[in-house]
Amino acid sequence: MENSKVNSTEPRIGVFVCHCGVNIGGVVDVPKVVEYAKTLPGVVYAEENLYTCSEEGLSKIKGAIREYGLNRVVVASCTPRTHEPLFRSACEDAGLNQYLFEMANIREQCSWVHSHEPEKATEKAKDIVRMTVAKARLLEPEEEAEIAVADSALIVGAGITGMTTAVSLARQGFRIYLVEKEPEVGGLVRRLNALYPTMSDPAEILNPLIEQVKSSRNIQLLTSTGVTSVRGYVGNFEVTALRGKTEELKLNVGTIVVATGAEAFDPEGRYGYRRLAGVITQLQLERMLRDGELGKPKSVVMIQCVGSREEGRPYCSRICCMNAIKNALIIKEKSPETDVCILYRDIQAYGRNYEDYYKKAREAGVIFIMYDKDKPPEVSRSGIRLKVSVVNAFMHQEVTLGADMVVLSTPLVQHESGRDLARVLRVPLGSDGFFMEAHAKLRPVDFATDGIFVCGTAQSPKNIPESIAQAYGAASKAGILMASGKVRAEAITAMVNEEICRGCGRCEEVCEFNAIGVEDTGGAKMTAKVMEAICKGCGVCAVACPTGAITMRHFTTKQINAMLEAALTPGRG
Amino acid sequence: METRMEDAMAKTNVRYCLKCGKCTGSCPLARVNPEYSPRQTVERAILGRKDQILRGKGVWWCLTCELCSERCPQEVRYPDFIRACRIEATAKGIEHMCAHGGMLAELQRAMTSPEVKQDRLGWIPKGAKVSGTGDLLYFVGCLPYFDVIMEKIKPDSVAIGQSVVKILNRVGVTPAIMPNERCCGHDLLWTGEVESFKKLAKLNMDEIAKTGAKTVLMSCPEGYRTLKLDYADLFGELPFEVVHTSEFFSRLIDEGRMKFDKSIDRKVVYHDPCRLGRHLRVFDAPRKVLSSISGVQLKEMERSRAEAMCCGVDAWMCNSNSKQMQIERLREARMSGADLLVTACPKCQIHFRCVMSEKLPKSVFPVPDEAKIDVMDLSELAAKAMGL
Amino acid sequence: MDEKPSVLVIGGGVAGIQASTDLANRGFQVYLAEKLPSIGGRMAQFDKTYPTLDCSICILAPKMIDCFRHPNIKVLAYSEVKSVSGSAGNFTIEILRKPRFVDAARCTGCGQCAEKCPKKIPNEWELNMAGKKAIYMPFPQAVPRVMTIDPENCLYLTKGICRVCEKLCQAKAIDFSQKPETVQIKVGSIIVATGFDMIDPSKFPEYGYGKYKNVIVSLEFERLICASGPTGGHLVRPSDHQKPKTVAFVLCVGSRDVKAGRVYCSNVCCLYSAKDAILVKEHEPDVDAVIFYTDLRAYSKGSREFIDRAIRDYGIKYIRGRPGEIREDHETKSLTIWYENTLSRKVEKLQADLVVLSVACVPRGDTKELAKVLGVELDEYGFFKVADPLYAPLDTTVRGVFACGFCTGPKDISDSVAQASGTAAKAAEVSMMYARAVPRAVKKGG
Amino acid sequence: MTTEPKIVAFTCNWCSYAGADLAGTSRIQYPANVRIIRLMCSGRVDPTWILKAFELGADGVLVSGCHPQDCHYISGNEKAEERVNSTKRLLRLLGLETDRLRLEWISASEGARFAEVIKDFTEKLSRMGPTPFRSKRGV
Repeated sequence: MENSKVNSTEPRIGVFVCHCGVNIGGVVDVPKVVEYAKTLPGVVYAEENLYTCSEEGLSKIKGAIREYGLNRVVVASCTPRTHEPLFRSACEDAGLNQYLFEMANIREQCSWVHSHEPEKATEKAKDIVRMTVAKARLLEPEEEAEIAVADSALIVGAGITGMTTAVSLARQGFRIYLVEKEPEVGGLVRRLNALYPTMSDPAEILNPLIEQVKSSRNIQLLTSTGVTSVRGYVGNFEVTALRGKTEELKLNVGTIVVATGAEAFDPEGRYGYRRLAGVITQLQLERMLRDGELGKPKSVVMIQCVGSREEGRPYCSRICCMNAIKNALIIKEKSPETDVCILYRDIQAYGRNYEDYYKKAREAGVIFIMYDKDKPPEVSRSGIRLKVSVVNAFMHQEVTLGADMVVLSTPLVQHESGRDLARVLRVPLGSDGFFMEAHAKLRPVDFATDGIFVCGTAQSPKNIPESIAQAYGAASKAGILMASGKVRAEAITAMVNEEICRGCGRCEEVCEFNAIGVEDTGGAKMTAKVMEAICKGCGVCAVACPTGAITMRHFTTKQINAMLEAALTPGRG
Repeated sequence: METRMEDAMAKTNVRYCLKCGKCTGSCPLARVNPEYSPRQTVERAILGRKDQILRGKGVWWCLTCELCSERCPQEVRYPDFIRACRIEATAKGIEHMCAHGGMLAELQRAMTSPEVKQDRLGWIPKGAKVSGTGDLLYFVGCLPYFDVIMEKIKPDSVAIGQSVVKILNRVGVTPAIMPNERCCGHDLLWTGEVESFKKLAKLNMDEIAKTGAKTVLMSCPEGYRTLKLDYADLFGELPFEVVHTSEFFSRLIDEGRMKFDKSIDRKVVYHDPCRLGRHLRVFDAPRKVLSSISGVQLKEMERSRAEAMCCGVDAWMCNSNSKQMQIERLREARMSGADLLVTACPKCQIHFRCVMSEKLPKSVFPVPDEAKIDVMDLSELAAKAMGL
Repeated sequence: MDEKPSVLVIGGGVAGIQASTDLANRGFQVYLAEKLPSIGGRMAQFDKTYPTLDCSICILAPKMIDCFRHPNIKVLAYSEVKSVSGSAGNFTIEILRKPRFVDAARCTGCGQCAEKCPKKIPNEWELNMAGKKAIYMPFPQAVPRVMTIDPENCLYLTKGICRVCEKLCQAKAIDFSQKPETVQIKVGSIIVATGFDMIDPSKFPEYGYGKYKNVIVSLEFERLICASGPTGGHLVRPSDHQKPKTVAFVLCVGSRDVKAGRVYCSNVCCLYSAKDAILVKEHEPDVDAVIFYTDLRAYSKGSREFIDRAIRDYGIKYIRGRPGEIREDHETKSLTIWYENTLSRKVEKLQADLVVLSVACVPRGDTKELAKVLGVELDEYGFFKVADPLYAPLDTTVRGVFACGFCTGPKDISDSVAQASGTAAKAAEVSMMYARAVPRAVKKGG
Repeated sequence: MTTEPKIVAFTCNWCSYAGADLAGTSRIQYPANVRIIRLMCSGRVDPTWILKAFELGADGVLVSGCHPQDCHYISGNEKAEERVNSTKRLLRLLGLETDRLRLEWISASEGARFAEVIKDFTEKLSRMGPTPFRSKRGV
């Protein structure tokens, strides 16, 4: 392009020093700084402005670039964190690559913090300008590479969450491969009897969704299918999937959404499960209720936190309390004279709807007894019935309850296929075994790896509305990439000098984003290759490199060294 | 009115309990009696430990002061629940602590007989204008009896009645007073004897009807609550209005009919009786009366109005805990900087005077001097300020 | 008239910012209306976020700036939605832009004017624990970085005298002639993200808020412990600015409370108070932190582990019991908390120098008016009612109007952010459905 | 008295540089002897630069990044910590006080803290006096 020619020639630097009203000018001797700037090597033009960021100031920059053939611009004013983009676009307007611009922060980090020491502030301002000019001399034009993003997505898991994401993305006009390892869609919800807090039949929500999935032209549903390998990066993933035992499928997609859900923990050996008849899990109870096999038990005891909030599984599974309350209410409704007692640790009736629900249960006469982790309930057989003894934490009294049925509330846990997928995608699992999002607060459905997203119980236990909200969240994130059809990669990325690189792989070890890796470049030579599309430019790899083969664009070792020299040895300017 | 624990559980929101303990953390009794916990009583009820509750002491300890229900986040009406338990316990013939060796209860039971002909008007001041009938009936309550039973501490309860009558006459009202007025039944009701209560209520209603009163004036908050809420609960809407002296006086002040020409130069603090305050939400009227008396500097206790602490006794069921609470309350009154404690309940007054009159070896139970303070009824102070 | 499909987002908190950025990134024209002079919402007021103890403003500020600078987002700060007509795919909206009396194009946010402004007023963003001037920047990281004049307090606007700011502003940004203006926009869908407020705890005389200086609410604590807050992050109690020996946190003040009309659990208090208690320990390891709770609701990802850490690593003391009352010692201004420890079944009292109340979270004060303007229903608590609590958590009762974050009920930041992105997808669906209404829109946007 | 010590500060773009900015917006004063070099992440700080800074006559070097877990790049700050520690060992071998190299976590909301650190560091360095390199250069 036309300006790259300009850039390649000898540095011709223009320096613009801002008064910022009295904010800088009131402390720093701006004219002095301007005069000093003119003496610096490479500087061909320098001027002062009342407000460089004003329309007038900006047009002066553009004018000077043309008039004096500037190929580097330095503005000495406020912090780049707020104003750099403004000045950069001014440079671009004048045909100068935006990375040939650099800022000297002489307000926040000079005049405002040394307002009582004008001389020192002026000296410091000169130093800062000198450092900035030193870096500017070595600036290179950079381009933000554009990567095409295929407008197709792979969604792994066809439960409520996966299907919701699929339908939303299909509605937005994208091609969806919806992959489900089971022969049937619907996931865990398919096995439930009713859903809280509305007590709806799962079919009410599943059937319409399945209908939409099957009828959508944009969705290709692949059941009994597992993902075996994924190569490439955001926009261009090459996915290999295995359908049934034999049929291998190759799919090219722009984005991937993980919606693999979770499974219920198996309480083998706890509270006599599989040993004492009548000890079952909530899932088994759901089936009994659905098939009308409850009968008229005299008393049902439910035990919460069976397998959660303990060594190895310290997390709370979020949904079990409400689920138990739901089933308790259903039992009370089907057979009012049945005593239902829930042994719990803390009732998680959080948020807008669930306290009300908990209240309903107390109203219906469901008994809640809190137990202490160190004094868990004991279940034993007494005659034809079961006996549960528990210490009521609020009364310090042992309560013994006869029970015809003991129902164990077990947590959701990651399943094997989820762990396999994590390996295939090279995305992390948290200490709780669930998929780990990029940021707990602000990026709940993203992975650190671009183009791959997560939602629903694959990320952590969640109820249906929460899973659905995340499903749409993931749909939005994937939709953004596919809608624009491209992503702008960071311009500030790692560069490998292949002559120096010995392919030791230290860089690969330290990169959090799988953005650099050692590849065989033939002739027994291994070389680190940067996947610029996903490199975030932190520079951790550059420092890790034992041979100094890696440096960072726009923050090159040469540039930093120049700044150091300028900072510490005025003489050598 | 619920008479069985189960019925009460539904009606008083007991099932909604969150076991948060705010009730017990608020209860003035629980602070001095570690065995007592409303929360645990409720939990027992939920767990169906009926016998434990009905035979336990806790059910009788409760002051029914409503501080717990005032604060309960789930609106559990604990005192009403307790009352139902007491009624059922009594019906089951379960023995319980009784007030003052049962003397008052005996008197009250005696009054349930239609034949009783009381001679209880001796206290009416000479020259006072009273009548057998009239628009306004002054329901005196058991004041004359108190003076006899408690004579050791010289409660001079009738002074309250005398003040009320004088004030009424001064503002040109000739009150009706019933020669055969009976105990309102409050104490029997709250100690579980619901049948006797009903008898007394019926007899009083008939007597009141005879007077043709449109307004019934009460100087005793317990009687006030009993007529206004419990009689209404029994007989439906009452054919007359029930007002407390404090409310009546503040009305007179509004109408400009009640004038205080004597200045009372004292620092006064007002103690809200539970039944007048929390039970019936009368907080402003008594304060208004006090602040319209010239010279009076009105102070407030840390815990006042709906936050007020109970005087420590309900339905005369007094015990060692009551005493600690009374001292705590009196200390608080003194802390407010006041030198005169005014209440609007003859019983509160008696309980405070009682504890201050006691002499005990300091080692056993010191009654600190800072807990000593003059106590007076609102009506008496009002009368004084009117030069009566 | 822009050809891109367009969306109105109401509320510039983290949820509104997320929804706006998502939609803008996929080519929508977004109008972000914020009532206050700066975007950022509640999250900007927090010191740290749980369970990662991220510095709240540090992770939010870049998002605020990106949002403001996005070529597809028009941030209408200091503005209110006045009227809405039309239906899904084709809404017409009138937005009132309040005058700042400062020319946003010229103001550099240098703050000179505020330094010289003679009129000091309480700073409600700092919950009145600090002051500000009648011309002010809401907070240091405010976006946009434009000063605003408070018309109720400006000496010139109230008394016709002063104009000091005008004289000394070299950027000539002060403009007393500014009038309220109404702008009209057309959008395909609307996203509501108005966030939350807190109930006034003086409804609970037993806790003495408003009467006792050293009883504060948790949002006040966030500012108190924040490095850029009124005390520079020094943990001191309001009465005497001395370091407390014991700080007590009282949960469920007005939450799970029928009397307060709030049956629901406010959802975030258990965790943020654990976080606050940890901050106490990190600032002053020798200060005791005690938390009074009813049920410990640590259900969100990483929360339970966070609480366990608070207890194990920081020695935070948890007491199960809702205090009955709090009383002040008039000399020392310290507080006595009366409570039943429901696990030891003992009635005890705790001496604390600072008490922090976790009060119930409620909808923003002006939600009713907004709901009327939008024609959507509210629930019995005044939150925006969702079309179905089970399978339509992001839809309001009006097609094309979506809601996310706290305004449909208590939610933590991650749930709010996930929902915000969710509503973005919903809005995208709408624009596809009404593609015909805005012909080139989809190609442009998509 | 010795001349004011020279400090070079390497700050990450997201937390510490923003913290230094906040010191400015809050007008908190601190000594004018620090020269800040902005990097994207503290994980970019190369031990070579630290040594170079001393060799060129710096009396102290500050490396400052986001608090643990706050790193914009997930774990760059942890890497920085490892490297600063190993560089300190080098300084000891060189006979330099290891306190001349300082690592601080400073968030974007800790303007006051940034100023505090600079003040404190300056005092400590003045007490230590100039480095042999500095006298060698006769600066």
